[in-house]
Amino acid sequence: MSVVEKLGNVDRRIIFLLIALAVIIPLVFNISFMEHPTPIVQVIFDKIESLPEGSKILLPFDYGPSTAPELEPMATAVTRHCCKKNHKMYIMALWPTGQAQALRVIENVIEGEFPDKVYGTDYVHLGYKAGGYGLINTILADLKKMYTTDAPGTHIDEIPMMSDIQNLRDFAFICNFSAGFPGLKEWVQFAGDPGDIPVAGGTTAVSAPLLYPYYPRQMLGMMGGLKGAAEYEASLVHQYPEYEQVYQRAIAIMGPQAIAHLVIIIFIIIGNITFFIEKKRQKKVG
Amino acid sequence: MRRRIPIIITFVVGTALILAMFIPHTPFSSLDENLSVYFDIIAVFAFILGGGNLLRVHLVRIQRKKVDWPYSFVTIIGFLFMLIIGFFKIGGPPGLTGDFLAEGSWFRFMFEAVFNPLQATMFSLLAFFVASAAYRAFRAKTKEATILLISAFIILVGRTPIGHYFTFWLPKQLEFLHIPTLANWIMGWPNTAGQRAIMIGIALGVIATSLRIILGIERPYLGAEK
Amino acid sequence: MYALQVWIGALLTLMIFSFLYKDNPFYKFAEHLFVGISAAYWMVVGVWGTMVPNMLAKIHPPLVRTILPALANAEPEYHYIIPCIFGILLLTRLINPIAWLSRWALAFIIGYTAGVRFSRYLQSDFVGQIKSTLIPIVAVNDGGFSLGMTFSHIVLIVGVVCGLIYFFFSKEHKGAFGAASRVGIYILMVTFGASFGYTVMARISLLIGRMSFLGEWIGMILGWFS
Amino acid sequence: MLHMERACPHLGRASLFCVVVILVVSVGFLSTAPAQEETFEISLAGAQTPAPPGVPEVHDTPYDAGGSIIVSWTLSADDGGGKNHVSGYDILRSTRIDGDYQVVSSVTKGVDRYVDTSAQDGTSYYYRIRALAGEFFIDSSPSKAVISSQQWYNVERSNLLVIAAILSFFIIFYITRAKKGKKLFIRRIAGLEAVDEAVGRATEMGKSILYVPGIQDLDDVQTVAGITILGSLAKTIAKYDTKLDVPVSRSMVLAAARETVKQSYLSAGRPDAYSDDIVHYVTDEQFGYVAFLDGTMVRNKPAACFYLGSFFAESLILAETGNSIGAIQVAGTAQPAQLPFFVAACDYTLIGEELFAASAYLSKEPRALGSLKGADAGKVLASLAIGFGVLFETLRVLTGSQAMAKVSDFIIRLFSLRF
Repeated sequence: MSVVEKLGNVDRRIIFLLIALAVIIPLVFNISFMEHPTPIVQVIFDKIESLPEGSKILLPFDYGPSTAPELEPMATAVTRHCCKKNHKMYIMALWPTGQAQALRVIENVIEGEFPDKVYGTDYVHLGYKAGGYGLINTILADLKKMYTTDAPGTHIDEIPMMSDIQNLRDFAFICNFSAGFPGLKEWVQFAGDPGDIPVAGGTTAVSAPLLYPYYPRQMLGMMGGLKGAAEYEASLVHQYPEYEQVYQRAIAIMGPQAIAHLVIIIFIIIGNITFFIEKKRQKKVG
Repeated sequence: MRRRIPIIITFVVGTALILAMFIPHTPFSSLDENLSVYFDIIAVFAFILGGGNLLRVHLVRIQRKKVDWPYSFVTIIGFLFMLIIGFFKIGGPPGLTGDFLAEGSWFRFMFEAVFNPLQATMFSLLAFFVASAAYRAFRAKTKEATILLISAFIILVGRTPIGHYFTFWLPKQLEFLHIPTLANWIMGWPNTAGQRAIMIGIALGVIATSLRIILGIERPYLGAEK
Repeated sequence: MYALQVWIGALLTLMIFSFLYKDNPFYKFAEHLFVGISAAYWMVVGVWGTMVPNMLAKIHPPLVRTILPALANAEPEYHYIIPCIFGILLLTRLINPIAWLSRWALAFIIGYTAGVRFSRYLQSDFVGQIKSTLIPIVAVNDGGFSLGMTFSHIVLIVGVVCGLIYFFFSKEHKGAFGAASRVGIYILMVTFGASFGYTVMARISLLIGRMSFLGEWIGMILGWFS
Repeated sequence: MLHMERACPHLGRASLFCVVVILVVSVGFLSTAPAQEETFEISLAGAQTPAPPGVPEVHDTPYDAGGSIIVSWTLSADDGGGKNHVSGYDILRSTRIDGDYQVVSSVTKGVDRYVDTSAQDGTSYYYRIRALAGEFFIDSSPSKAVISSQQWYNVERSNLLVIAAILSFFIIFYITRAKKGKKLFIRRIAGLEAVDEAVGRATEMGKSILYVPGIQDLDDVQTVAGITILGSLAKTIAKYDTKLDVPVSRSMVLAAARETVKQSYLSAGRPDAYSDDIVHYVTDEQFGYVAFLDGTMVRNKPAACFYLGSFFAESLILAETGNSIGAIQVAGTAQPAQLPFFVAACDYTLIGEELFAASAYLSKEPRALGSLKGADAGKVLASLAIGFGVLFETLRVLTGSQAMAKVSDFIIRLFSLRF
């Protein structure tokens, strides 16, 4: 059997093993690189940075565990930034799994890193409501129609920071973390466009290319996948050097990510070389 | 009556919502709001329907001893266990008050220990299949496929930090060939153009389908009963 | 407790990964468990998060006194009976003789979807996208002519129009029209290449997420030994 | 078309004019009623008291369901400049100009606009803005009176109404025509020709054909399109006497696909070659289904594989296995994230709408054909709009002429969400 044939008939499981190693080895050796923020991400950072202290920011968590490796770093970085700037954070979820994901960020970032933040005046967890885009449509007109209580069950009128919120138009900015449907697209269609509210957010890399047509007119900015998260972290570190010592998850993970990309590209190239050699030989035979 | 009433419901609801877009006056504005709330609530019944269906399918499987029927017990037991600890907020705040996902509750524990790793791992399997397909299937068979792969290469390299080290040495006049710059340009211009053409096409499709449904030319809810 | 959580998670993760070797009982167990747990999770979240506060508490507030005391003293709003009825109709799907009643609820859901999607897709994805494409061919930057931007603008405009031509079915793609359609498909291929790159990126990220979780687990085991 | 688009805005402007006149008259009438008093309430005179904000401008939110008033003001001189110690503003409201002002809401510094959505329709209100600086504060002069009301027609959306009407007209027009039996032309679709070619090759090689109609249920139009194409494919297959294999993942799809294939074999005159085993159910579970398909492909080595319907992550597993056994592969889906994998790994791919077009072309179903044609009309509209818009935008940049700018602005406004 020739080398070409051997290469063409490699067992799938060997390839599985190689890609696993391409991820594990850089992870073990902690390989990481410098990040340079692109404008589409920087604009979100600048928005949160430039809003006056105490601005009301809506943070919808529309993802579940399956995409958390991409979206949790973004949610962490943005929430951290909002805490730093003393913005009021309103956390909600269109995905049932989003409520649990939001809790992780609240516990780790807000309660963990900023213990002086007071629930009800600095941040509130409104939780999940059913309806998807129907829910966005409802709260665009009247938020308290659906959100009669927050997630732990307190009456909405007893929460100080809810007193001057009637509907989505009362928010200075909506920054969403979305894994698909319903997600950032629906926030643009049902909140941003009809309500004239600045919308931006982070999405999985899968849906990022599909959302580019909304940028920059209908959607302020976007963090696409882990790379977007890493860029946001880089902006944060740049602005607040005290975070240089803090573990930046997305930046750390971008190392293995880059190596795995290289391996995939090498696979495609080898695959195509064998394909062309094979084709040439068949032509000769034929 | 079985056929006519659903058609009337669809027509009234759909038309009211479209009119509400142009008529802000009551009752249209409040109709839009209330219908949205109703929709949100009915969505929960759809979850219950999903749970009920699941239970039925797996009970039938066990009853008829279909392929892999013993695993259906795993599904049913998992389902019922999760349901009970969630509905009774076991281990959570006192009584039935408070958040069902509160720290320390069994439901939260099951989410973190079981649901979370299962869902996350399910999706991560795909990375392996992507790698294997990259090696064995993605071929530049046609001109179209070649363009696709080249564009994919630029993105794959350009969207990682390595892209920078590939071409940072380029002179100023050729800076536009710097891979990260090129990757950003592809995303911002040709990708936007292509996605926009697809988006406009899909929008027209959605508009046409919605219109057919509202006017009763299309009746998906009747077909779904066969 | 946290250690237990990590252990369960790690074992389930490995069970799913075992599918990569071949389909086996461990994988089947994990898959079936996942199906059951997730259906229950959705139901619990839907009922506690939406059905109780937004329907039951509205129709008859004293009903939720032990669950959401904050809402127990509100005035009842009887129109919330409507989604309740539709929701119950939806559940008739599970009872064969009266399953046809669920069509009424489906008719509501479909009518609502058609109504809102008609207007939102028209606004954001049709009208909105056309507006974003209304840009000059010649781009001026800092008061001077910008060759790079002009090229980008041309790519965008030509790309969108040719993409639309590719999806135009009422005319044979011959001659100049055919040429435009070829350009359209090439632009679409660049777009797909971008999507391809991004999707590969996403899958890899998820794998890294799982691997670092397993790393945490192994770290925990090593920690016990040292 | 362009003529129609222009006709409506005039109507829009006329009604807008009426509303403005009524508003101006009523506001004027009400605001002259009470005596204007210029009193500032200064809590604690001294250096720390900030400069007062400007007199608030108030007006009823236009084209809404009522209950809403827009209040705007010029910032205090000590906000962003001067002593720069203003921390925020309170918005005060009263039904009398001379007193009884209550705080409606507060905003942070730098904000000069507030939409009060707690107004009662028909009540006239006065507003004052209070600048806050630590324990010091100062109020602006009261605003004019303002009344909120609801309107019957949203003039700002006239353009959307016209566009919606045009699109709806074309869709309904073509559906009616198709129903009347009028022949509607649909272009040749390359992927469909590949289908026949693949069947031919499978027959030559004496191997089977695998057909996968996606993993979604019948309520997904892509599945329906997949089954329609299966129907026409089955006819050709029945004639050639090739073996067909259709594993499905939904019981409703099973019923529909069996019916379709049976019909095809009947109309091809080969009812004897049909058996219920051709279409069979596997499992609802996504990866379970894929594992089964994978196994079947490796064992039976079909000559051709078709994947037409709605696909998710399994797309690339299928395409990869098909590739490894050297089958001709034809795919088609409208799932945007899966299309790239099909294009890269299959021989032919029906991209998005092509799948629906192919199904409409084969089924000759009036609804599907009419919608397709209606959507085509929408694409013409979009292309024309882009063409004219770009032309005048370019002329504006090149000539700098006012007239061009006006035309160009008008076209852009036509496609704005607020006309």
